[in-house]
Amino acid sequence: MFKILRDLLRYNKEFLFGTILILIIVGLIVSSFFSPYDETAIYVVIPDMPPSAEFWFGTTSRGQDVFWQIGASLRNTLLFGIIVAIISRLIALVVGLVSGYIGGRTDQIIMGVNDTLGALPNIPILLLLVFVLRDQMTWSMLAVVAALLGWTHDSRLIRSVALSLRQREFTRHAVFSGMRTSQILIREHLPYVMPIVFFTTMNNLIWAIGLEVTLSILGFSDINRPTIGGMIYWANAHSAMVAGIWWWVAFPMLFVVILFLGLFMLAMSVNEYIDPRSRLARMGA
Amino acid sequence: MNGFLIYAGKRFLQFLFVVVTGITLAFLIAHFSPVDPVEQTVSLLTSFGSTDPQSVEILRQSLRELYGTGGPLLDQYFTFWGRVLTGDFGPSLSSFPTPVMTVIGRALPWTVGLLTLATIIAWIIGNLLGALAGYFRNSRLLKLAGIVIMALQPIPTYIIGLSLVILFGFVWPILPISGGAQVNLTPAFSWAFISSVIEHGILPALTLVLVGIGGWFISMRSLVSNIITDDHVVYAELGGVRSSSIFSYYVARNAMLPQVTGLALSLGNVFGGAVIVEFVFNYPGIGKLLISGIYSGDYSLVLGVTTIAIIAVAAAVFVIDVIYPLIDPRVKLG
Amino acid sequence: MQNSLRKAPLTLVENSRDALTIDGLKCYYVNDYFGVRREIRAVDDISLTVSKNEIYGIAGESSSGKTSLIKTLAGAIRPPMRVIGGTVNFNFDGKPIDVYGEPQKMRAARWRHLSYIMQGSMNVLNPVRRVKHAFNDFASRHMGLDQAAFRQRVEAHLARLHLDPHVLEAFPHQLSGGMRQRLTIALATVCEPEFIIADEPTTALDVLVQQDVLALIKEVQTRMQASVIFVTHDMSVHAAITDRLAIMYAGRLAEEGPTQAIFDNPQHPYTAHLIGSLPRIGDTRTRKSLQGKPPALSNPPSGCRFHPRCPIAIDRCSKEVPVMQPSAAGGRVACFRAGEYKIQ
Amino acid sequence: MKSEHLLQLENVSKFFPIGGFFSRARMTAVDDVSFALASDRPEIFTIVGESGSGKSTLAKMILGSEAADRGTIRFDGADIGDISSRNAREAFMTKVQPVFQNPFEAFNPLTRIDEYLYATAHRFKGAKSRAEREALADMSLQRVGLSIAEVRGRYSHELSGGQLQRIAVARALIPEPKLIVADEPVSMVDASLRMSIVNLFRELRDALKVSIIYITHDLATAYYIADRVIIMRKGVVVESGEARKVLDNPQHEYSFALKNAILPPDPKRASAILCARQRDRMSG
Amino acid sequence: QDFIAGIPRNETLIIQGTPQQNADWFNVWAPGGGGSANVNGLQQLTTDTFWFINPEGGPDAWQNALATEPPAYNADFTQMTVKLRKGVYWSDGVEFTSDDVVYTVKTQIDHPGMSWSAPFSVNVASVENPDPQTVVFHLKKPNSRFHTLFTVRWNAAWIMPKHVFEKAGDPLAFKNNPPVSLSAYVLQSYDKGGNWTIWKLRDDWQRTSIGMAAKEPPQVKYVVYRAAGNPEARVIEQRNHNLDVINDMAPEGMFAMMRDSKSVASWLKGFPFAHPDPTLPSVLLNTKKPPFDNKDVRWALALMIDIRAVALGSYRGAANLAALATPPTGSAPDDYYAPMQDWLTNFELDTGSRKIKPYDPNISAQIATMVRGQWGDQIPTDPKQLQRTFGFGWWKQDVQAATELLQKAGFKKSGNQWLKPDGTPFTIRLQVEGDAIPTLARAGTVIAQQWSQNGIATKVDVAGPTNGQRLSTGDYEAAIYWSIETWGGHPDLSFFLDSYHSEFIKPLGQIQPPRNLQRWQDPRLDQIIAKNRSIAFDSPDVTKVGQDFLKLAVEEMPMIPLMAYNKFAPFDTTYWTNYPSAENPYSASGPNWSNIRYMVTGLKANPDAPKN
Ligand SMILES: Nc1ncnc2c1ncn2[C@@H]1O[C@H](COP(=O)(O)OP(=O)(O)OP(=O)(O)O)[C@@H](O)[C@H]1O
Ligand SMILES: Nc1ncnc2c1ncn2[C@@H]1O[C@H](COP(=O)(O)OP(=O)(O)OP(=O)(O)O)[C@@H](O)[C@H]1O
Ligand SMILES: [Mg+2]
Ligand SMILES: [Mg+2]
Repeated sequence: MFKILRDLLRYNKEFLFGTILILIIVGLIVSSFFSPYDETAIYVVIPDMPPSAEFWFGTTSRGQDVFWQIGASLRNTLLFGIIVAIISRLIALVVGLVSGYIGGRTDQIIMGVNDTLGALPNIPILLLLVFVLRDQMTWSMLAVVAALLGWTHDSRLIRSVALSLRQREFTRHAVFSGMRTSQILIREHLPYVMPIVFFTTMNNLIWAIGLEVTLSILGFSDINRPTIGGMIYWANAHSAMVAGIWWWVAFPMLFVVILFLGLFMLAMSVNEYIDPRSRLARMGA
Repeated sequence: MNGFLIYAGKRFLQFLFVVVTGITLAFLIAHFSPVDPVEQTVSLLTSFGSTDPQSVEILRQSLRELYGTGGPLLDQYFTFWGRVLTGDFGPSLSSFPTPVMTVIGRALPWTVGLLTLATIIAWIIGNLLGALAGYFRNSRLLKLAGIVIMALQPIPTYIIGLSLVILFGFVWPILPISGGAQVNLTPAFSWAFISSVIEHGILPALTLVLVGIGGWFISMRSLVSNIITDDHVVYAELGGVRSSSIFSYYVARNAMLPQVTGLALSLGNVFGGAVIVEFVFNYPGIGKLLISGIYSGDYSLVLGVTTIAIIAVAAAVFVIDVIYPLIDPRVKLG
Repeated sequence: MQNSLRKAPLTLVENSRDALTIDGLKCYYVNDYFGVRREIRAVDDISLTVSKNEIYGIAGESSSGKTSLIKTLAGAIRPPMRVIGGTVNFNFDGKPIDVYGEPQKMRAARWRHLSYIMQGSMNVLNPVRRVKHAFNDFASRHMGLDQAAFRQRVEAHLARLHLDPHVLEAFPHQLSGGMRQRLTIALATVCEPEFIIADEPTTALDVLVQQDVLALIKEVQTRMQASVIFVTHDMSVHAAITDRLAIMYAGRLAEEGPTQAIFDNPQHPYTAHLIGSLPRIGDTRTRKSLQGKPPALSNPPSGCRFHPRCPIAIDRCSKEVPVMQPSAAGGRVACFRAGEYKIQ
Repeated sequence: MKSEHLLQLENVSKFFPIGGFFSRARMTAVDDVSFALASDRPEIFTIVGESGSGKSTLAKMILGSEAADRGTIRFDGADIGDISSRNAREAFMTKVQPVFQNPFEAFNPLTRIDEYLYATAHRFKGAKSRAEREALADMSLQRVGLSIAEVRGRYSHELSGGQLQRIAVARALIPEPKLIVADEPVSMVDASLRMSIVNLFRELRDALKVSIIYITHDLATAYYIADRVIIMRKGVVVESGEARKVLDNPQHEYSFALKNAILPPDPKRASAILCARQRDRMSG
Repeated sequence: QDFIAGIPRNETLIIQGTPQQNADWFNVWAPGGGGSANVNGLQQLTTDTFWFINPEGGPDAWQNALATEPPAYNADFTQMTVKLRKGVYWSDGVEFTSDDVVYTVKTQIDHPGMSWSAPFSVNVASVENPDPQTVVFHLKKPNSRFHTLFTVRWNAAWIMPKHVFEKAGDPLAFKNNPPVSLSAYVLQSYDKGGNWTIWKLRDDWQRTSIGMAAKEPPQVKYVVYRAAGNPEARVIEQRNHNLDVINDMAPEGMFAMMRDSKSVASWLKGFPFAHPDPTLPSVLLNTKKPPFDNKDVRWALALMIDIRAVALGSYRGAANLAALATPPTGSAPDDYYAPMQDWLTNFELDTGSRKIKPYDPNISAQIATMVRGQWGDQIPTDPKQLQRTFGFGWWKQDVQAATELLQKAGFKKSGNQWLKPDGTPFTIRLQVEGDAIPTLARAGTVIAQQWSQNGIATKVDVAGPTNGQRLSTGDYEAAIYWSIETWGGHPDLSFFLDSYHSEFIKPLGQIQPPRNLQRWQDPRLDQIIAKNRSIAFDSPDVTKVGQDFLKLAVEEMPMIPLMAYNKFAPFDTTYWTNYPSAENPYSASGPNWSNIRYMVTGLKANPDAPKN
């Protein structure tokens, strides 16, 4: 594991750069645990201060230090995104691999259900659900719901790879070798879909975070919890953009962009690393 | 022909399945909405006036009868299907008694027009740049474009929209920032109206395009970088075929096919509305309608919008499935 | 990478009978994956010449570097492949072209003078365009004909190959493998080039179709008096079609000579083994198979690359690299004990 | 139930739907094929035929990976179409094992080779401990002239095609099957290694009394090792019988054409055949 | 290109409206019509009824519209006679008469579901019109406030055009498009998409009640109601002179406008610029849910609040504090706040261990001092004026007293968390509506923080559109909303007070009729209400009864009044001047108020406006 990291860092510029960007984010997130202020507390500093030596990223009209807010917000937003991504990836993997492996009628039925869910317009359904469940809709619940809506496309991608793997001789060979289905799926097929999984994770994260922001802006989220969407929500409630408090919006956005550029670069380089083709080339095949 | 019909028939069944399940789901969710449309109307009618409690109770009773919101769920469900099949979702409860279809019908052209155009533009630009970036991997300019697009992609729609509003409405006020067309223009096939619609559409469309380009760009770039290692491309290069032909006929064209599917799907999604963009630009579209429907507990309206969205996506999938074998010469029916 | 090549001294091929001269050609795959750098020496110091109006065969087991050699000749270098050294000179119509020194000229010569049938050439046609476009793209600019005349020419050419003109309107997937193979041959020959490079053009085909295709290539070659490099691992095919034959082993030439001589009197132990182990109908004698495993080109054995598997290897074989030298059978061979190994 | 036939095919057919987007035609991949292998006398039974003649389809049906659309396939007297439970399927697999065409494809390049051997030993021979599995694998490998030491921890790219194919055979031998179905086992193996596999089949038949269905389009190797042969064309068996007899003296015109199309590894005769062919083309 | 096609900009007033989902529906008497939250000018510019009250108060607060004089009741308030104006015409040329009034009442009684059907059915036994200018209502039971049904504060029962509706069939399904106008403007055109509606001055505007009252001809020829999008867009539109009247915005936006734009006018010339609405944002405590049924707990919560922080957090200090349960706007400062200062200052609260005087008359002055740093001489120094902008006083934050009160109520403190008498932690969910009223959401977060800091873990709950429903079903613990609204221009509190009677209180879970959302029940309260019902609207006793109510509300603290609802509503003076202001409060100015018609007709064209 350590060696892989070292290799990646040493030989892959993208990975290095991505790591640096992500380290910035991680640094912010970690530092948020040492924040001098309670992350939900308001009017703890002078409001509306532009960026300065004392307040690096300025302060909000709610008297919060943007720097510490961003740390906490990134943490919460990212946590949300990651949970969505993990759950939806797991579903997509199971559905895609199983459906592709079994094939035939079962595959058709699974994909029928898959497409049905995929055809449901996400935003309306989600808004409805958030609205209906309002009180019960904690952020973790929301993450689960979002995850349930965000996997169908990716499971289809995974399935198409699985379907072609099913045709390959090594799969048949594995069957006749007496390997169990779970073993075949996890040990034999999984490595081939990992690049897709990584790539779609990126998109899923972007989507999830976008969702968080959208819901916040439409006023559907928990305003007590600092998140990126929450910051924008409050900035809106204080007309920050027209009042000239640009730093309240600009810095969160800057770090979202940094986060995604970093994630994207990491995903790209890790993808290359775990891509079976590249792996084989390294193994000397 | 027979085989095609059977194939198309199967797809059609799937289409029906998708639509029925989707609508049922939406129906159930919408009916568990905690907002009671009657209460919304009551509170609207009483919020500013001096109304004595007894009258309010009477008003509530009569509205309940008027809206017909009582009755067991199953009955409502079947009634609802009856309505769906006749394309009539009944009266909108928040715009009583105007039919939901009329309300939607007014918003639909705006959303569809804006989103269709923006989707197509984003698709074209994203794919073109993506294809170029995938093909000319060493071009500095294209690399830069790639980075800009990558950086743009994670920015939430709202922020992009708002930035454009501030930029082109405030800092350099050259474009209208709100509404679908100039005030007091009657919709007509006149240049005045059309140009005004276009002018008002620029910023929302630009937002959608900026948001939409990234996805197309990335997928196209990776498609192209795979395709350029394909034998037929390598061979054409060895055959001295002109770069421009290779790019357009050998690379782009092959990469295009999956993207066409994607385009159809996103066009299907158009009916879901661009909630945030319409919200930011006060665009008189279906996304705004949906939000206000949800807010007012007008489930007839919400269901109407959702149903149309579901049907549209399912139809897009269906059409693509049926047409795909015709546009991609390689596809055989399995 | 072309810049790094030293400018080749212009070997005077003018007026000579040689259509192609290769000198000390080295071509490696250089991979760099996360610090693991690997050089695969797929073509390692190969020199040979091909004459006009000759079918020159290249044989060798899988991964011995046949395709790599051919790609190098055709100037089809794509990363991670890199030309490390050596020269490749064609002689078209008395006009010499240094493949790596004169890329412009080379580009102009493609399809006009030199055409190439890739390995797996059933898949080289663009799957989403009709076949006729391929002819337009590849050939029409060399012909200087208007559309109608060009079309006529192509149809006439196809007719010679027993292909119906309507295949031009088809998509590749609508044609059978044999037809596609014939089409690529038609495509490669329509400009009547003087030099054709063909990599395993018959391997994926039925025996019956294979014969057709071979006959076709032979026919085209004869008519155009062209030079052909023909690569396959199928010795029977070489026997049927080539004039001269080179045997490759692990990126190097092991032996070269007139086809008949190679079959009759193989000099290199590897060649001898190859020829000896071919099963024939009507012959059920037990044949010994060659032991061991082909060497990894990323880490080839020292000295003669065959020595770990060679039944008659001596000490010297593992230390010194044998060079190609004229052999008793009228060709060249790279072996210290040439001609000594006979298969029972 | 003991049967006199190890394997018995009766009028087996298989159809595939084909499109042609606008057609609903189906093609007959295997058409009314019948033959039987005796249970007491092991033999190498060869199926030859050009590409697409239905050989692989037939092999898949015998292995139970595809169901026959018509006719019955019996193994040891039991209809393999009736195998449905997991256990029955496993029991069947201990008796019938495949060897695939492309040794590089048959082993997942990302999986260690020995895993296949251990999995087979574990599943079909009930080998619990690692040592037991290794022992079983080694025993089998020894039969094909290899040893576990050469294989342990290796990946497919670290071995030659011939070695891999022998390992594949060794793996198939672990459950001590009665029948091995080898679909073109040498077509992807280098000429120089080919003979080692073919020779191995002969040894297995003689030493282990395993019957082998050897599928190939290479008439020369078929001639070299087969006891019996059937020649297939477009799903139909056009000729069958004792191998040498059929190949020395083909009766059916297709078999004849096939035999004649083979180019001998001999420049004079080969170019003569080619010239003849060329003349045919000119005239035809 | 002009912002508006085909209409001269300098004859046009552009007002912020709301998007019309149902744009071609102009039947204000049926649900879904412009009478509700759909603000498009319909009820603001075309309808009319008997009387208007200017919420800003003043000597002319009572305005006769269709009536020529105030209502005449009989002695026991069972009969009301109204005299109508002569010479008022509908915009289609038909004369307005008492027939229209009778028709309006009868039709609505006959059609439940129409907007004013319910109150008519409850109150009216019969209605007759002895002559075209007289209407007599016979009431089912005595009601001294029956005329308020026809008295516009924001809206009221509008008179229907009999000649139109007679022919229309079902009045609930009738679109009334185009609407016939009884006031000075008529429909010019509208957007089917609902983004704008344009009204035009009637040629015969003199033949309306407002025309007869006007001193000069109205200068605004066209009124455009347009949906101008989100708050940022509105600010930008006004800066681009495409929106003359904005309804409400965040204080920061307003301050930015005042700072950056020369052409903006506001209610108050200097800070805080805002217009105080006659509504009273308060912390509503659900008195039917323990422990909020305990007066000591309610008082403890009030004393934990530092109102200065709330004022700064919600309004950046621009708040008009209210210690009494009536908005400190319109005539209330004169009627109630000023006279009751002494009482407030001497008010004593028993904390269980001692008596304290919680009122601090100087708090608003302190806030003024705090913001003076930023706004300098914009902040008045004259104490009297200070009271009008920042309010009088409020309760001084007194955590110690709160602690004593909680202890008196049997609460215990464990660490920094109060435990209820049953030993469970005392936590509160403080409900706010959210985006729709951002300043209150902001106040909520500040109060929640203060309560939490003082040992009562409080979470802010954004209820969004479910707010109204949850308030009325009692599905909340504490909420920031208003349960008190007044006429503004009149001391009578019946506007809300009548509905506070215990006869209307429903158990939790059932829907509580509007206003008494905290379900406050008290026999003393019922007595006060009964008293108020029995005296006439203009009786001098009204103020006295009002004061009794306010005192009771202070003692019981069923809701904690915070401040007036300050509305930040900037006007653009590029084209129009003479907007109402604190100095010249001649009319209400909110776009959704029907009283805005007096502003529309009172505006003056700016002579310096750009020509077009
Ligand atoms: N793109 C590549 N990257 C790295 N190594 C390669 C690449 N292509 C080929 N090689 C390696 O180069 C060596 C020679 O390959 P080449 O394709 O020239 O062999 P060949 O003789 O044509 O084999 P075959 O008969 O299978 O076509 C092999 O070891 C192969 O693995
Ligand atoms: N799953 C399938 N679906 C449709 N057609 C199939 C399928 N499998 C095989 N076929 C068709 O059945 C015919 C017989 O195929 P099969 O693979 O058995 O031939 P083969 O003799 O093994 O050929 P080869 O020598 O190329 O391996 C072919 O025409 C093939 O296209
Ligand atoms: Mg090759
Ligand atoms: Mg096969």
